[in-house]
Amino acid sequence: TEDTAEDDAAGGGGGGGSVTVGIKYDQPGLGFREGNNPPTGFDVDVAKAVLAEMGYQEDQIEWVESPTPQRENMLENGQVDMIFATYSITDERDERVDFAGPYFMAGQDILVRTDENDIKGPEDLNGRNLCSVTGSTPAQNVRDMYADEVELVEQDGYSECLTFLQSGQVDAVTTDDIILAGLAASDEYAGEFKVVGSPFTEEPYGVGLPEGDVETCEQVNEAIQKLQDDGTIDELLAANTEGVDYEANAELNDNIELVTCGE
Amino acid sequence: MSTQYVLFDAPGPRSRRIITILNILVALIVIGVLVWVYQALAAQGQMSPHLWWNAINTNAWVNYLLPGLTFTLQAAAIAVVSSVVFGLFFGFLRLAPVRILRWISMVIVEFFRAVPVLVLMVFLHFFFSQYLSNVIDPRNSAYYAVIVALTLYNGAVIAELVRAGVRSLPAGQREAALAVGMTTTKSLRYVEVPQALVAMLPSLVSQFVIILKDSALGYIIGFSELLRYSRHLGAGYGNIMQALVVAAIIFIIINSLLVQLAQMLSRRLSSRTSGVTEVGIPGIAPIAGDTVEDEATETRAQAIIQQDKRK
Amino acid sequence: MEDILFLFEQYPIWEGFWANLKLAFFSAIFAFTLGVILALFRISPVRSMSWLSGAFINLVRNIPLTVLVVMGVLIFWGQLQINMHPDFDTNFFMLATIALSIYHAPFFAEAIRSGVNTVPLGQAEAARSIGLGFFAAARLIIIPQALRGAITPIGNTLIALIKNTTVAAAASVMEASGIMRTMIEFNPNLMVAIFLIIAIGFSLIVIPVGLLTTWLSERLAVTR
Amino acid sequence: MTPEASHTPLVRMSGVNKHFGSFQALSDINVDIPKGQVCIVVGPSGSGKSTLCRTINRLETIDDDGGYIEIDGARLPEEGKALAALRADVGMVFQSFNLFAHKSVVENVTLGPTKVRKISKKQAEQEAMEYLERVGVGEQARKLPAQLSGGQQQRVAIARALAMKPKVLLFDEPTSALDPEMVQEVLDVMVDLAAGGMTMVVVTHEMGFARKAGDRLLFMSDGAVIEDTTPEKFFTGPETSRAKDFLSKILTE
Amino acid sequence: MTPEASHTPLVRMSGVNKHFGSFQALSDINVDIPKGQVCIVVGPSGSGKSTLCRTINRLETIDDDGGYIEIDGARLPEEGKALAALRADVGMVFQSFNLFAHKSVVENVTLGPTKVRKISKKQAEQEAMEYLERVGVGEQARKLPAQLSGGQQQRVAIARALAMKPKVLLFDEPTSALDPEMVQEVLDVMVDLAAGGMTMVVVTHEMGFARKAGDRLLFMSDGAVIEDTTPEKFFTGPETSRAKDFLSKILTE
Ligand SMILES: Nc1ncnc2c1ncn2[C@@H]1O[C@H](COP(=O)(O)OP(=O)(O)OP(=O)(O)O)[C@@H](O)[C@H]1O
Ligand SMILES: Nc1ncnc2c1ncn2[C@@H]1O[C@H](COP(=O)(O)OP(=O)(O)OP(=O)(O)O)[C@@H](O)[C@H]1O
Ligand SMILES: [Mg+2]
Ligand SMILES: [Mg+2]
Repeated sequence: TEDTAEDDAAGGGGGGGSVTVGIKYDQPGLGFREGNNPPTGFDVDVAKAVLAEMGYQEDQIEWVESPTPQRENMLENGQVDMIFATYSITDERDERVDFAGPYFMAGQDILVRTDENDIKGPEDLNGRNLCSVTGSTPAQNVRDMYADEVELVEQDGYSECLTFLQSGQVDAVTTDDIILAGLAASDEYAGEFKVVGSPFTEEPYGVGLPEGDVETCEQVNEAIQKLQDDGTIDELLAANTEGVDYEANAELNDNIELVTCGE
Repeated sequence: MSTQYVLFDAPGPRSRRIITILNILVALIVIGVLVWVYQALAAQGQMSPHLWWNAINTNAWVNYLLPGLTFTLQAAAIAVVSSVVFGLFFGFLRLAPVRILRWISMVIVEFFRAVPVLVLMVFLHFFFSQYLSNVIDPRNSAYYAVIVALTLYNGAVIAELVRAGVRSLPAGQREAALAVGMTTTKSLRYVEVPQALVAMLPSLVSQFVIILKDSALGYIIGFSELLRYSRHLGAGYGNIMQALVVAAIIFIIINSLLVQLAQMLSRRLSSRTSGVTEVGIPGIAPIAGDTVEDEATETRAQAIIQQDKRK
Repeated sequence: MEDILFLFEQYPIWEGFWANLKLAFFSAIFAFTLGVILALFRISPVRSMSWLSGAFINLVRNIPLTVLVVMGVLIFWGQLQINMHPDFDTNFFMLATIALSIYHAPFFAEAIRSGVNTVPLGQAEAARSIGLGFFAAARLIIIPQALRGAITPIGNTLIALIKNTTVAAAASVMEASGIMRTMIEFNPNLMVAIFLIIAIGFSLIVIPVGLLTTWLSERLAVTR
Repeated sequence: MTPEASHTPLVRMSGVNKHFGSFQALSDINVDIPKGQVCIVVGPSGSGKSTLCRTINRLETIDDDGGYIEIDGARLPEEGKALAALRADVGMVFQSFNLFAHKSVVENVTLGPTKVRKISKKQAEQEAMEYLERVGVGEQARKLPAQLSGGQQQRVAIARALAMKPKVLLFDEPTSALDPEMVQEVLDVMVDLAAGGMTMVVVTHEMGFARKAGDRLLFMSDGAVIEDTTPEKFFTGPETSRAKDFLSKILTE
Repeated sequence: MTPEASHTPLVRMSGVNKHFGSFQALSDINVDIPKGQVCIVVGPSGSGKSTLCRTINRLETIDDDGGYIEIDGARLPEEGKALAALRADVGMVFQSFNLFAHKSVVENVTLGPTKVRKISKKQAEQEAMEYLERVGVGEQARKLPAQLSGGQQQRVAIARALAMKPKVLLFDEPTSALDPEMVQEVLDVMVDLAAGGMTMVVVTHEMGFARKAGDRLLFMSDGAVIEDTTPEKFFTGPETSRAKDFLSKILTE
């Protein structure tokens, strides 16, 4: 997207050695960016750490927004070199792009208004209104597997879903627990929402890469392995979820198995 | 009561009373609706000052609105220039004495006028990032898709304006030029085209309004223009409504200024051309059909060119 | 060729165009009705009405349609909680229809007004001078001539409206341009063919409307 | 100076003023036109001739300062049905004909009688044909106005006015939009009408007509009537210097 | 009937026909106009006066059936530079003035000389000012046409034609689009030109002018010249019944 035009103007990204990284711009705590300020969040920090392991300085990284529905395209078209954007590894996506990682295991969960007591899991969503993001798996998951009578509205970003949830137009927002936690913790909505707290899927967050880029994949995997082993990833997670009532699923995260590149 | 209404007679005392009552009624209704809207919004907590303030404070301008506006204006400005070039070129081609040239340009112009701009944009976006990634940085493909789509569509509209501009000149202008001994080319060059261009100016300016508005279609293909930036603003501060309202107001202000410029030009220039400087209905391009059939009935001016060339 | 047939089997192309046509149909009706009201207000001798209509026309005309559609979803539905239908697909179709109607109403209003402006003042004066009252003059003399003068601008607006139904994509309505996008995303190798299918589809809708308008306006033209 | 009428004048304008914004188009007009009189109005461009003519059937309002206009003894109504009814009694013929462009010639003539006077369509048509014959365009009855020459159109316009059986007919430069050869055919019709006793107010520069058919001549300048005399006297010996000046420009041949 | 000229006529039309589709607008026109002659053309509307005038500088083509037009002994070229050069020698003044709307008055006059005759801008302007003074609009030189009255515009149009130093000047109803008070100022200029020996073809209904300045008068009807005489004779004793009919319509005062 064109945010890069502005990045160029701002002088971001040095000569030959620069790398373009797709992140979310609108997910506080994961990937968030305001204007030309440096982006923040867990994904961003992991990306920096991984790239540091691969020998890139921070000023060699160009950040680009990669909204959920456009991620595969951006990789296919060469708009980005890699994507750290709450990118769950799925078979369907694996057909079009390659993944390294995962560097984190999230689980899909549900966000509701604090005073909502009837929704305890995805089964309770029949006949209720659910919001999610265009082109993302979670919403389809819920409809296909738990509640075929849910009314689904898809938006470009989660922030719209939150406003809908706040105003009562939807009863629940679904996506990965860590995203929901970040959203619920933001200043604007402090105290208004709660995460139901029963993740019903496994969402392995991978690093999106162009199809066939085995070399980079292996480099990234190597870096991730190192960062997991030395506890950096846990530290980064803790730093980014500070003050939020959120516990990562320890069982899954303690022994992550990395994908084999080039399959 | 010096204004004349086609539909209405000059009012007498009873009509004047009715008018006064209606005026009061309308004022009350407008005030009522405004109060209602205000209360409905306030009930939603949407009127709290910090939400609005966050949509117009320095942070909003520096990080969101101005960058977004810059991209919007930049894309629109480039599209304006390039569509004028495209439009002039194909417009004159449509007046060319060679039939096949007129045909080719007609097909091109009609095609781009019939296809929705958004469809063009979506296609070009994919096309650029797929096939032209070594020419155009794929990260900018949405930006270029917006510019090129706007150029093709508006260029086609301008091509029609050019043709209509030359056609709308009274035949007398050409005849007078011929009568002082100019050749048809000289007449076109010194008399007709200058006047057609002058006559077109106001319409060109109002075409700028269309381009500016259509640049917001880029939002749908992910071009970060004013609308997308203000959505980001709203996302970041929980004030989507306020942010979008501010974006809409920015569009309204810029476009109103352009419309006023167009109207001023149309008044100023009307004495400088024997063409028609009317702006028409800004925002709507003339239809496809009315040009297809024109091809058959050549313009009077063209007939004279042909006449001079023949025999 | 087989690829193209495959596209027609695999993707709801016809449904997509059908959605555009439905959007166009309903929006045209609402926009025209609102346009007539705006036009009547605009040319009425009641200052406040004509001012109100003028203000509405000038505001709406200067806002991009995309902004209106996005506002419809995010503000009208999302914030103000105005639900038109419990079924979300229908609801957003209606929202898009409302946004399209509001956006095009000013253009219809201006088209009608320009039609009224084609009627020379002398026609109204002649009608009055033989003793026709307001309604008789309007019904017998002015409106019949004004409508004929308005055909072309109304046709222009209708065509713009048809093309603009693609913007309903911004309200998650599945229509031709959105389907085109999905198709290209999954069949990038057929990109040009897909574009041509959609482009020609629109031409086939739009050009006949243009020809019809021209034919009507010529047939019914009032020669003065 | 005004020829006195013994009974109520058909048209009385008394102390009439008219402003367009701050510009005064008519100033203190006092004119009585008795039944049967043919009153010619002349004057330079912009002197208010058209305005005067148009105030008589209230196509222009007049200033609300005590001045008034009466038709056949009754105040000019200000609006509504009464005004429409009055206008039906005051015929008007415009410089630019103003035939209803989308109606045929005969429909132009029958429209008023059927819709205003509520005469049956059949009778209205029969009468319309008589009027059309009388002005010499009977054969054109089924055509559209645009298919007629200017002179024919103007004669249809006169037939349209006559079909309402008006008490007075107003003409605002009825021949000045016509080609020279067509002027006479229209003037001939008007001379006939005058001879038939129709009360007429005619703004025109056709001196031949004024002399032949006019009973009275008003010379206007800057919104005021500054000579109120007969055509003969006016053309042979204008009294004011403005009238002399005006005549010297017009009479060049 | 035609007054014989001793040497080559400046304009010779011989056996000229002109069809618009199947409609014959000119039929068998044979006219020689010697140098210095002022030839008036009159006739009813649609009789072909404008067409005749416009064929002389080939704004209308003529039928390709043996008829021809010569200017100063040379056949009218059919196209290209030669035609343009000829048109430069034949001035034309239109009913609707047709001044170049985007150019000032003086630029209107200099455009031809500079772009066609390739005279220096300075000299062209000096000459233009002389012509503009001569027609009495020297003070308006810097204005745009739209800022002038009709009479002034038409005089500028005459200056524009004169600036090309034409051999013959064509006028197509030069005063019929003018308000009555402005007719005379234009006719005065034309009378001067005639007195100065300019060869002129003038379509006009202004009898005063025709009598004062005209050497010869052609009366047209249905595309043919049916009387070729002098203005005096024509107005006092027309020979054909059509001319009598025409005159009776025009001469009403
Ligand atoms: N609707 C109007 N608004 C403002 N001024 C007007 C209006 N109608 C007429 N006038 C002005 O009133 C004056 C008298 O106009 P009017 O048309 O009566 O003149 P006239 O004598 O009929 O002239 P002409 O011979 O040109 O028809 C003119 O100066 C004109 O500009
Ligand atoms: N371009 C044209 N195409 C078809 N017919 C034409 C054209 N120009 C003129 N005519 C016809 O040729 C005839 C002669 O026209 P012309 O203009 O020479 O008449 P005129 O004597 O100048 O009349 P007027 O006094 O009305 O100017 C008319 O019947 C006219 O309709
Ligand atoms: Mg007048
Ligand atoms: Mg003519």
